[in-house]
Amino acid sequence: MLRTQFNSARVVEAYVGEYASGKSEMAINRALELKSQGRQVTLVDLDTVEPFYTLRPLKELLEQKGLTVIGFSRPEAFGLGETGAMLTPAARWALRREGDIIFDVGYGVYGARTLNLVEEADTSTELRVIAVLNYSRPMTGSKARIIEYIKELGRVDALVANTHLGDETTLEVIEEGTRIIIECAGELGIPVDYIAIDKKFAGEWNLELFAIPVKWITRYMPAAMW
Amino acid sequence: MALVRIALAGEGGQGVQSVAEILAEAAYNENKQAIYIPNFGLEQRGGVSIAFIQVSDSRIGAPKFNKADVVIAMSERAVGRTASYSDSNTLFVYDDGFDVDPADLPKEAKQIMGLPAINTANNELHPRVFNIIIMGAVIGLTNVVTFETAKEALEHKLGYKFEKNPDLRELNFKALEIGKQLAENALKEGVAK
Amino acid sequence: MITPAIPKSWYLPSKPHKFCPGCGHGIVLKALGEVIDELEIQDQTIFGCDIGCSLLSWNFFACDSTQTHHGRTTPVMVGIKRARPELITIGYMGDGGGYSIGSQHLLNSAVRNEKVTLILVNNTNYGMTGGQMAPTTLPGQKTETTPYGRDPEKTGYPTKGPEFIAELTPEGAYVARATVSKYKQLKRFLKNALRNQMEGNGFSFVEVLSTCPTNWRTNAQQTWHFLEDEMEPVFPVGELKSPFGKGGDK
Amino acid sequence: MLKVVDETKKAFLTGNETVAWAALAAGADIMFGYPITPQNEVMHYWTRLAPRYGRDFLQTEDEISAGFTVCGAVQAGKKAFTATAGPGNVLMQEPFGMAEAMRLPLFAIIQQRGGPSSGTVVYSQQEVALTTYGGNGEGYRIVYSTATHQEIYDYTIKGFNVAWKYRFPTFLLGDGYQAKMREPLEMYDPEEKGIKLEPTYPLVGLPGKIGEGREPQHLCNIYSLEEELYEVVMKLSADYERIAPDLVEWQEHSCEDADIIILTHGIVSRAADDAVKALRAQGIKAGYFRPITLRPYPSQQLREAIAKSGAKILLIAESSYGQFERLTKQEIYGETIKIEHLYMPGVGIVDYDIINKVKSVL
Repeated sequence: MLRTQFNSARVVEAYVGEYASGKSEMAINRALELKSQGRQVTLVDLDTVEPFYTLRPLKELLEQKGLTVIGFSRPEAFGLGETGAMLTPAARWALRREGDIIFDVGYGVYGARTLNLVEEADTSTELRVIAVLNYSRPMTGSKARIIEYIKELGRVDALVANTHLGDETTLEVIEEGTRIIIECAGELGIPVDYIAIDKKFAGEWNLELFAIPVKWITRYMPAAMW
Repeated sequence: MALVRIALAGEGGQGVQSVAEILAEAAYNENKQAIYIPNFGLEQRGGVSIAFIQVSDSRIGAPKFNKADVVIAMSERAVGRTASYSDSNTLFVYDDGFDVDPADLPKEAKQIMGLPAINTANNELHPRVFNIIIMGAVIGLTNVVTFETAKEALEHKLGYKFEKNPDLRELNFKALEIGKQLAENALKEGVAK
Repeated sequence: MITPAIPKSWYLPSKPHKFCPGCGHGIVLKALGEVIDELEIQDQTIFGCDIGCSLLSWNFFACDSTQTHHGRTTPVMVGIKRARPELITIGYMGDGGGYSIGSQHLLNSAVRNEKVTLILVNNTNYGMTGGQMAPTTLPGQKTETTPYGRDPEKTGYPTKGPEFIAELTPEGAYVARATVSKYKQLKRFLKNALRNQMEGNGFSFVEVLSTCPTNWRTNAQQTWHFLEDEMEPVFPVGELKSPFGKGGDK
Repeated sequence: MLKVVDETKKAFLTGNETVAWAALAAGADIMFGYPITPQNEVMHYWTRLAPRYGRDFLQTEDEISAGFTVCGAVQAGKKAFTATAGPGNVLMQEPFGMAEAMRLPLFAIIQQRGGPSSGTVVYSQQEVALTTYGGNGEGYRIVYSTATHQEIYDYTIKGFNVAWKYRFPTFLLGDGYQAKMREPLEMYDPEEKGIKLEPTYPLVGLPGKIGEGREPQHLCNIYSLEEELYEVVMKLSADYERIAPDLVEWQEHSCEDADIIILTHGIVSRAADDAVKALRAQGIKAGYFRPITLRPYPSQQLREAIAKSGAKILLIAESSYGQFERLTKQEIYGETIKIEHLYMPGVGIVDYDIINKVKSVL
């Protein structure tokens, strides 16, 4: 897996992964993190398979926080009852925009190939494709399944360990999942960028456990039910 | 006239339903209330076909009934099939040419009659008018319509055939008459027995 | 800035439309709009659309329109035509709505030579619901319900609609297959189809090969490759049956 | 055979996906389906996982076909199922009716969406009447209304068992929210939990040579005479009424001293549960009653809850316009308790909707 060379100053990341693995949550938190550093950030919704939980219902909220959001807002997602048209034209040319670009890529059998919908994604030297993994998701609920899943996904530059059980998440659950994901990353030769943990665990989590940085996540998606 | 309930049963193709229809129409022509409903099971194709006819001066409650005033079984299979419609005041008629297992006959009946309808049709008239003989028998047993109205209804129904072949009219009316006679005689003999 | 000529029969309040970028529906509906203008039938046209991406066209035209249940656009338009023969009825549907759930209606309307015009947009998948297999999905093509590629041994080969409709229909029917990559031909076929209805000759059916990058997961170049090099060999383009004769378009 | 769930484990799933995993764990052999929102991911996950466990799938030309192919497969002795919603549920009433008449162990998952007609693809409880008594029969059906993903998992496994044991079409009635929501649940292998999987057997294509030890099987669902059908229907009814008491399931709490009983089913019962707790905290004596089986309905149990509580009001809350209320009224005919209702057709109901309604009627 050739690591693309990162020479540009800006951050261009696409979050891919299994259905309900936390792609949107990671994309939003990452975009807001960059924004808090005073950077210009565009968040792009590329969720195309029957999006019910998408960042669209949060579009206004996120725009108030200073992000540019490419994606239909809920009323705009016209569809006469269907969950709405999928893709905004602007999403295709997102790479032509200034500043950091964060893609929230939907799931589906094509995995990361959804990025084909973005012009020049295949030739971009800036783009890093990050696969989000939640060990509590059955499809990625064992070492074998994780490795098989990542290989099927297509191009992946890095992993994010995002193990959780929603409201029933415990430190043990996070720890076990993170250990397995790190082992898989080793075998796959793909780096783990960070471990994503709900900020409510900030005081309790033992930062020494793993040599990988932790990012404290604020959960926005529960409010995003279509 | 009180309600008269008639059940005609026979093989598909014996003309059971057409007889019922003509009788109902005749009753209607006499300004009586008349209901005719076929038992259209899957048996239109050669099974036992039953026609339920009811005639009365006042409105008739339901299109079907469990017990009949007159049952006429026009085939051997129809005997067993319609026995259940007979009770203590039912005239149960079948053709004396059938060899009927006594167990198939109704347990209860006012009178069970064997009429030589098939024999009469085949020998004296024509096999095709067997069902018209039966129609005559119904009139003989119930006087549900007058003989004249029955002839008019027959004319109305089969007139176009009679035009083409006038002696058909004569044959049918004769069959009607004989049927009526056979029934009236059987009725009298039965009472005498 | 040159604004492209927008067909008079287009309903402006519903523009810009919501079809995905790169979707073929926009091209088909542009051609149809121009044909409706040229034939001057806007006021008598009743436009029916199905459930699926076609439903995004329910208020596309400044014509009376009706959105039907999935697969049931054909019988609704036949009902309208039988009740009011003077109206021009157009049924607009996808490959799922037309060849799958609506196939019995399509076949029987064809056999009866119903004087309706049906336009079926073939993008080889169920677009609106997230890209499931459709009757026209190509062998080996991945979809949400053929995650390992369509296996003809299990689900058959792509449905060749115009071919079997041409067999079923009597003389007087018009049957053709167009593609969004050949705009002039597409417009000609749509015009012939509607003329066929206007002249009361009989049934008219046009399948249009169309693009769906969102569910094919293709960029612009890959999209045209799939349409022209993968789809057209399987779905030959042309007029299969026409009362107007070969060069018949006036 | 490769085990589907090798160890009992907590997992984080969406509702549709839970159905696919539970069906695999229950040993389902084949799924027939057709795309319709909001149940599509049942097919997406089943088609991804089925090959791995030697199971099968066919996307049929429409829902009518999906229903009848399931009828065929179960007649041949295989565990078959389908999943649908809204208009698809309407189309499937014909095959569901055949399953009722011929005692076929058909199992179907219904993710309710807004109705009537195409309605919305999102959510409702507007398929209660259709799923319990749809078709041209007498409602010989078993219908479980689930509220949580754990229940989706448990009742999918139970649904197959009940269908094959009692031989009536069985339904898991969910909705678009449950279909798409994500929440944790415990996945398990039924046998690990001591749940025996009901054996299956064919009605046609029986082993052995016809005429030598076995007769040809002739199945039918049409009769020549009214009297024949009368006998069949009376027997079906007797069989159904005999097993109903074993099948009835419900939940209730805080009814003993309740002034008002809140009656809900499915996902709305979660909001009702919260509402009762909140009301109790404010000193309002509210009770909670939730049928899990909508067919057969826990009528005796509801009558007892009403009697022992002495409640003055029964508040029915549903995301439809009276379907659940009508179903309830026919089951508790004769009760004199005042009935109030909160109709929110096609829209989610949350705890304060119920709390406000309770306060407005008390």
